Amino acid sequence: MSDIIIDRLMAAFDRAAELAFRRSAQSIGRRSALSGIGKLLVGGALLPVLPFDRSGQAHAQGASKPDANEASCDYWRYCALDGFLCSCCGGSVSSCPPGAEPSKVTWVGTCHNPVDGKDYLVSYNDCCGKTTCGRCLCNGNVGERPGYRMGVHNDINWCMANTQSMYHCTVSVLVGVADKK
Amino acid sequence: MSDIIIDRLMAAFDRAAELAFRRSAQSIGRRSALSGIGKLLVGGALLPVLPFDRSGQAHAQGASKPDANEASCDYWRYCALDGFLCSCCGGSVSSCPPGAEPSKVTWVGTCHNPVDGKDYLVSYNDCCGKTTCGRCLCNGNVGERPGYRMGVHNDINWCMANTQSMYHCTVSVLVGVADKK
Amino acid sequence: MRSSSFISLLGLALMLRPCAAAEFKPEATSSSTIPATMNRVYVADPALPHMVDGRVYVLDASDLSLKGMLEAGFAGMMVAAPDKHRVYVATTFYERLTRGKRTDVIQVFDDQTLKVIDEIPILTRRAQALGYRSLFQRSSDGRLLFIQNATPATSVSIVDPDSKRQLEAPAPGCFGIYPALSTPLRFSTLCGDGTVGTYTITANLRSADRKVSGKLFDAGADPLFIHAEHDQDSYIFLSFKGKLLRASLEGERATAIETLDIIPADATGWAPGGYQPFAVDAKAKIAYILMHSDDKDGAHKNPSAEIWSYDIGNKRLLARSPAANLTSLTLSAVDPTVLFAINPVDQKIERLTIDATGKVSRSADIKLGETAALVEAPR
Amino acid sequence: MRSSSFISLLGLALMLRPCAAAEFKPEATSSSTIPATMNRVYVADPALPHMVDGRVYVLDASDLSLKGMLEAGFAGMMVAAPDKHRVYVATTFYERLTRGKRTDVIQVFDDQTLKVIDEIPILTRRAQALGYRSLFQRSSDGRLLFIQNATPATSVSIVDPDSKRQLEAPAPGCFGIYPALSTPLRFSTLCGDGTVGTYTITANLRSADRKVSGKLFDAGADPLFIHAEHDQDSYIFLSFKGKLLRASLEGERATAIETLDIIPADATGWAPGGYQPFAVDAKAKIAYILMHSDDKDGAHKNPSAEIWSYDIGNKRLLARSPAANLTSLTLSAVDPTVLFAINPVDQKIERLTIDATGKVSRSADIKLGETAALVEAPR
Repeated sequence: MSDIIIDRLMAAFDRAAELAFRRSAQSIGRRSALSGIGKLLVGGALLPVLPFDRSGQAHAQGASKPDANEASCDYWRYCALDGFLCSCCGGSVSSCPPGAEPSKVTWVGTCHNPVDGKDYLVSYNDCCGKTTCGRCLCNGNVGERPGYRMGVHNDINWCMANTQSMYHCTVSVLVGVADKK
Repeated sequence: MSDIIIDRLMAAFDRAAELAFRRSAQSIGRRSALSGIGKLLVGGALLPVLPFDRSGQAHAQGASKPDANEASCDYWRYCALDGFLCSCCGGSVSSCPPGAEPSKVTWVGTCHNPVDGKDYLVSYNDCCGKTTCGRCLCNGNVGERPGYRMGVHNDINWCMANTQSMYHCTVSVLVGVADKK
Repeated sequence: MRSSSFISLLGLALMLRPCAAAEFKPEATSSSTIPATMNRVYVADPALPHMVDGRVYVLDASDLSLKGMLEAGFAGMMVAAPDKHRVYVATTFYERLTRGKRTDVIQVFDDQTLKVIDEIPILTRRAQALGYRSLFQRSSDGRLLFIQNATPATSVSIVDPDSKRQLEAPAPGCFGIYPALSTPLRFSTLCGDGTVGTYTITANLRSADRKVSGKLFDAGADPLFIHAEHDQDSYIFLSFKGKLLRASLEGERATAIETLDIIPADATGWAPGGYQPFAVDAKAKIAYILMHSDDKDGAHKNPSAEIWSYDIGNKRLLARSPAANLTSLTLSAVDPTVLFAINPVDQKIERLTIDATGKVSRSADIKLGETAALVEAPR
Repeated sequence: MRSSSFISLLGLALMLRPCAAAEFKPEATSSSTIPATMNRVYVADPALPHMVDGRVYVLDASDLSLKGMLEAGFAGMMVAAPDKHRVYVATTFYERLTRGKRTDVIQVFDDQTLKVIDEIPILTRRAQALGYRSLFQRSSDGRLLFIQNATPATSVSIVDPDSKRQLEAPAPGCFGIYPALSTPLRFSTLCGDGTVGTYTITANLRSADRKVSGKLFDAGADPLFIHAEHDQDSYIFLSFKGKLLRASLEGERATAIETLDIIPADATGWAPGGYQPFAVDAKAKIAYILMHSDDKDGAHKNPSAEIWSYDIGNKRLLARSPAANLTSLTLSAVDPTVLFAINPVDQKIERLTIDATGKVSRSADIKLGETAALVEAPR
């Protein structure tokens, strides 16, 4: 199931890491080129990094379909979320509270949606640059692995690559349907 | 009872304040002269400021007569203590936890000791320079007054005059027997 | 290896991208903002167990849902400027969290993005105190900010947030700041000898002239709370024993207008209490007061058992309503039938509704905060 | 007015000094210190609800009484140096508490005064992670400190706290630091492809040579926890499914010595779990492991139901002891019959005693902390 995707991503991560190790001296300054094309490959997973003019829209969408369970740690999307739910902190299930910015890099979970029976890839973006929210602490660990598989590790501050790296809370963003093969 | 002392001290405080207001331009730099004689008049009350070589002694004395109630907010000395008990934080009823320094200025309470039936003047020294302890929060307000009677006000950080002014916890130091007249 | 090294993986990862693209649209993440039109409740929580990390919570007044928070640092103070869509937070930072160089600033937050958009350095003398309203105030025209200092000697910093010019006015033996309602360059302060000091500031912020009133209260026998309210032209103070002092702070010297005793003969032992123990409807001239029974020395911060509604104009007690465990109370600036309160016992923020007879009843609450002490509903 | 103005009151106040001087001796206040001889337990608590204000609690090992605390800042890491009477805390400060310039340092605390006596600036790349032991370590001779970095690309900073010289060794795809037990200039790290990378550092801290082992574990099918223990000459790792991997990290390349399955056939569904899920008595070669039943994907941090005592030398399970709600466990460095544990469910720190048969039972506890994750008893 999703293990296959994760394993393939991890293997790719390791290879890239090895490469990077060999040429670490030359590796500075390429991030801007990467983000320029609107994609960021992070911790082994590819996440769409959308221009901020779509943000309001995404939030309005979330607000118009409130999910009764999204303030509960048992909500299906949170299967690998370790942190404070942004939906308890002034944000929503996928939107950061005011003043906080989504993390540029994330960890990824694969969670089963009981409604449609599908498994989804969930990007857990930390929201960054404000003090820790402190409400609705959840600790899901499905598919979570130690930091040597960084892209699925959740005991670390994923605001680490943001200019303002203080951790505020965590959102759960659906970024793909898991390959069933 | 103790109100008389407090009132007299307060009147003196006000007169001193008025004086100071009139000559505030010349008032800088006298603190060292004051502390040089081993006394500090603070917030309207006179407190002995003892050389630190007596500190160990004072602590040892406290440790050899443990008081069963000193971790409880109901302990008689805490009648006007608003803060975290240092006796819950690695210190004792009158000694700061390791790394924290007693405040140079304090607020004063007048508390009734049920054992000997006397009223004591208690100096509530905040302990300063370490992060807030967070254990055993007490909120006694006997004789407490708003900040226009600063020497008996407890909703303020009494580490304010220390070089390192972070608040850690509060000790209760007996500095006098209240005049019964 | 820097994160830029991940670029080498880009082509490969595109290949691995999950399929089912036809039916699935990836979601986007974003940052929320608070609608300009939302009525706000601000709850200042010094978070005593972790004092370096105080915060001001921003709630939707309609349902008390949490909409965001402002960093308030160590013993921060807040005052909202709804007319400017700003919230000012005066606080202290240390170079190393809890040690090292002390820096005091006013952080200027945008009240929709909740981001810091400006910072005004101030003297490192501000009172690191519980965030009483009267310790951080604005002039009546909103142009100046007044900050209570204590070293423990007391003074007031007068700050122009636009030009960042500042003036320090000594205020020995006095505490609390009460801006004149009609004269932007004037404020008063309560003094321990029972007088009120009134300061008139020059327009260029060069100096402040101080005039002292006669003795308006007895700080020994029946002290005034430093929280104060006002009606349309006078300030209203409340004493520990339940007397309302109405005073004019508009002239060069403060004067008392009247004193009202809210405690009827059959209610001996009742007294006001809390950190923000009353609110006043300025138009209707009704005071809502947090009251507890069995009063004694040291009980002046006790949580409420009832809210009393007192008609200042007609000098009579309108209603007594059960309301347990409240220590701070404020009236909505946009709806005078709504109060907001802090319940520190259950760690809740409560919304209360006032009916036509002055009776108060709870209508909503949210579990929030640790040691919240000030609640404001300014817009 | 400055506080020096109080000087004018001195004469007056002496006059007012309370009488009864004959019978009453005023008390003095002071600062405590921790006796050098006290056996210490350190509990690292990131205080997640207020992450800027993490702390390391210092307890007396004999009765678990709290003796003091160290400031650990935002996602701080600690390692004790009992031989030097120091505790190192690597952490991050921001210029304005939660925003502005990031500064990463190692704070050097004296372990008796609990004061910061030195500060070592480090790269602003350290992993702001839960404080696992393997993310901040010392070389076997105590001369060097090793810090895990993540940006999220991973590397290790090698720091000489005396000279403050530093070296960064890239460690892509790898995490956790395991200093060689006999070679001070060598450490290893676990890698996502199942290998172990071993670094040999030049004495001048100019460079580090890396050699990769064969595949020693399967990070997909049965990952290793990054917490590791050691006996007298080898490291002991634990897998999610309950296998102990004994490996030598002493040579240029890591090698596996043996793999031991601690789960007997009649205990299906049991598995280890937690943040610091096991401790090893290096001399007796006995592992104490936090175990839960009904294991499934995602349960690897679950609190314990039992502690299992496993004899590594004789490859047999010695005892199973009930021990609810623990997620971190450590063995006293001075008394191998005593364990300390974190119980995050009841927010307690517990002391446990081991009897001659390997059975473990609770002997003391203290209510302490919010989200503690690492416990150490190094002296």
